[in-house]
Amino acid sequence: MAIKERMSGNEAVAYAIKQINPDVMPAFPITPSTELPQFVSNYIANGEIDTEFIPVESEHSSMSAAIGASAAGARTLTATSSCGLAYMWEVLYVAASDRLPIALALVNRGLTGPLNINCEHSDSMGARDSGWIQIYAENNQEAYDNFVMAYRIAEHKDVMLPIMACMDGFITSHAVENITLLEDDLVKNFVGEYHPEHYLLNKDEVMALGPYAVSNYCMEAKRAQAQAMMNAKQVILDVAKEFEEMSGRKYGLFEEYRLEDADYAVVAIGSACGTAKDAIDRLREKGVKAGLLKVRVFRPFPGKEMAEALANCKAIAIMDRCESYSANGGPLSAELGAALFKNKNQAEVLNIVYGLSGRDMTVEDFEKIYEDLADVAVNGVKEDSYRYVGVRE
Amino acid sequence: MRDLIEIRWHGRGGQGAKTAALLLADVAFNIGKNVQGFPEYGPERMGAPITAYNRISDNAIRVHSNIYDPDFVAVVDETLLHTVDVTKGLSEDGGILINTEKSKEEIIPLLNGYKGKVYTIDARKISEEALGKYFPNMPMLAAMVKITEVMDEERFISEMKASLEHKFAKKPEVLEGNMKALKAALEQVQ
Amino acid sequence: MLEDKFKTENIDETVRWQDLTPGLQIYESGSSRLFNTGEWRVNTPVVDFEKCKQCLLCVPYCPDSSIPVKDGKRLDFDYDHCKGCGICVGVCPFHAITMKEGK
Amino acid sequence: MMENKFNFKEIQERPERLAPGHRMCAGCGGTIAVRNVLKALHPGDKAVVGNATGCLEVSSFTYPYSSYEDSYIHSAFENAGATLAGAETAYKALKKRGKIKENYKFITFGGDGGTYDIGLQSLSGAMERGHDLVYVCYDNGAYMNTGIQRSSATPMYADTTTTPAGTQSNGKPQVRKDLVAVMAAHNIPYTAQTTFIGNMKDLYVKSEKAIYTEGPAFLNIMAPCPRGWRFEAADMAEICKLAVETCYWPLFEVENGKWIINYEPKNKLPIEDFLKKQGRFKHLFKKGNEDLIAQFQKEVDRRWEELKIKANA
Repeated sequence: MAIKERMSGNEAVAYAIKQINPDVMPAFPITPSTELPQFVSNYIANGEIDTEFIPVESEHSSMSAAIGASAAGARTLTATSSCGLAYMWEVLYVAASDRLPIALALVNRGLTGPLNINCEHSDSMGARDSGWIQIYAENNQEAYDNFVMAYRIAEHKDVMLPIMACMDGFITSHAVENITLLEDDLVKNFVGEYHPEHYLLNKDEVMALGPYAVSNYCMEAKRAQAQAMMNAKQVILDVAKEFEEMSGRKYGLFEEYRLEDADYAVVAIGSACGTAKDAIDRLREKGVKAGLLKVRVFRPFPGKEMAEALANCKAIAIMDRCESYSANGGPLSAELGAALFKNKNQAEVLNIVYGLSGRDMTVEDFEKIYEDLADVAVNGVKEDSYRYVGVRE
Repeated sequence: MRDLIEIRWHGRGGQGAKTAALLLADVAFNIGKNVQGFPEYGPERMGAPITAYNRISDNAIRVHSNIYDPDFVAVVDETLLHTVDVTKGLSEDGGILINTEKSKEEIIPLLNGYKGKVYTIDARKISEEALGKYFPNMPMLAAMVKITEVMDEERFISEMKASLEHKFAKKPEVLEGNMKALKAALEQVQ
Repeated sequence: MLEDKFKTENIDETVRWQDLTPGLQIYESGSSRLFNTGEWRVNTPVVDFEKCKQCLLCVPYCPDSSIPVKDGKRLDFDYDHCKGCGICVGVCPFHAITMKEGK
Repeated sequence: MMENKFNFKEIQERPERLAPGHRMCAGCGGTIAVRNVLKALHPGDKAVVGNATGCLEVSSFTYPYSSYEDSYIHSAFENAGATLAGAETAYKALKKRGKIKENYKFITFGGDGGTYDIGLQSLSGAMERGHDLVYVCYDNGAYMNTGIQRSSATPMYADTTTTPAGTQSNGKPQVRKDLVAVMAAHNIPYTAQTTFIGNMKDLYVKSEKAIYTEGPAFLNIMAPCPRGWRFEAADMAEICKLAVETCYWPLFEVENGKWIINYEPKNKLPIEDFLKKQGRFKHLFKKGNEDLIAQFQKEVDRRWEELKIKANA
């Protein structure tokens, strides 16, 4: 039965990769995802898997080679962080519009300026409109589980889109924690063999990929791609259900923690959500109705579903571990804010930027946010709703 | 053991403070605990001061922040006492372990008036005697296990033996040296 | 089997998004044959088979693959695709190809 | 590898692997290069063709029309090397796992923009890692797709839209990058330079060698662009011949580190003969610019002599 282990997030994802034994992995090292190609190279060097690893000369080539490999019919993955993802940016769009189910293990780290190696979501958020499915993990367990589910979602015939499985740099990728792993056979059966319908190396049918398309075709192609992203929502839920039957671990588009009767809700992504849960438990002991909505799936964006889950809240803090320099808050704030409006939610909303470049987020920080929410619920948002937490001022 | 133990390690890049934190997480995991072991990362290189952390609990650990009010602190390199505020936030119900050849009396004045328990160990001497080389990890690990009471000493020794036997299957002399260092540390920490 | 709607001959600029190939992929060889670039031609090469010695030197120089060869002999131009560039005129050692004005 | 006999007629009769109906300009040299390289695939052999963004790509796979008989992939401008390297690696992986039985060859095309410049890193990586693929540069000496901007393959003094000849400018100030030497420095098994000469034997033989040599190979094919160079398309063969006879574009190859000159003109023609056919060099023939032609000649001579030393000829 389930295997109790302790490992870091990077080890956990590498373990999932080992169990899946994909066909091809091009990668270029970048902190904090470097361990992933290292682990895979070691597995190969010791005959534990027979994936073909391509030690490319850059991340641009990493994604380009992934596109070539996936188009050729190989189950393909890569891993990167931060500037590496930014360097892939152009070709991320190509992978998605080519409808190639590549998996990318993203270890979130801030984009440079200034140079820093710590956790931030500016890398994946920068690629949020590239057509990739994005799933985020709170901890090593979720990073592992998400990767096990990734190909099932990406390769589904109604989807056929690349998928980014994200975890927080260092906080998740390098921290050793307890984890429950699945047996190799279970994972292998769950993920299954990859049988693409069309591919370059199909002896019975040629394929041409990546055309120039005039305006009269391009918009239709993008509409079809948008449909695939819409379809992904149900597929993610179906795959999660099947995963739950196998593992006992339940996943949705997002997680609600003590949200049902919550007056004050925090909406956040990633590792800080665990810290928020501790804060919520403390506050609940004091009678404060605090809750959390943890976003797991950012693309496709479950706006309506989240707005409905937040329908009874009096005040909501939407937390972005990312600046978008819109002078109006981060991307989650913008998108969820729009969804709340469309759903006619009446809550007061704070758009909070936190945790940039690895700035720590403590239980006490969350307690203060809930205090602020209680205040704005009564008195309304007096100052700007766009705020920073954890910055010296 | 308390419900949740939080530990902060101070060392220098390359000395193995991070490894010690991960080893402690390992042994605690092996006896069924929920654990966290993580370093604070930056571009620090060999010799620069680094920090690493442990959380050990019987319950699931969800918090993902650094540790600001540790129960215990381990200082792998005593020269850090002059530059790093190693007792910052340290609980006075807990304690601090310092790797030094100095006596407790010599060390206490360097601890900014810390009122909790102070432990010392000469990990260099133990390591050099047992292994012929300076690897402070093993003695520091054993000493921390004893101080924090994460598990009893016998259990610790048997767990470590099992895991090192696996790791050094082909190097029995290394296994023996490590075990010697662990036992010596349990005895000598004061 | 390839669905009919995904065959190049059935794809044109009136097809709705649901019926275009996913990712605008194409699953047929050389389907550009269906596109007549011969319409671009301003001047037209004409081969005089009396003068042509069937050396085939014109064949590899044709950018439009419009000089078919069969049984060791070149046939007449593929006027559906020949754009009338005139390279073949310059290559022919026997002056067997001339350009005629117009299509 | 074994050299097959060059049977011109048989080769011309092979099924076309670049179908007509593509939308390259009338008289395009790039297309001539692609057709002839693909002809060197032995009939029956399967291939995957790659392509960098450029004239060729936007014209030969304009949805829904593909001109390729074989499977084809284009992903972006600067990554033809990496993209095909990925496909080639997938082939290795799937073959190893028994999912594919057939043999495939991997050939990718890029213009000089996608090859010498923006795609150089991706190309270098693919060559250095030893993928079994051929990278073919159809070198027309400028960014033609975007409208004749200079590239690092543009010859000195050429009038381009970003190095226009004017009262204060003689055209491109710099000399051409020697990309074949750069590729040879990767110590790959085969690299060669060619163009359209006579019955295309040189191009055919080099393409066949490149395709059937195990490991990475690079071909640099001068593919004149009538529009960008400003000459009549009918002069295509003549321009290529002059490029070779003036030693502006020597035919040579580097096989396992050995430099070989494939053709040495008996009477090396003056560079004017090549230049004067092309509108892009028109300004060099204005009165008072004689020294520019002399400079050009000097550069051609220097490179030819350097090549001869490398080839020990």
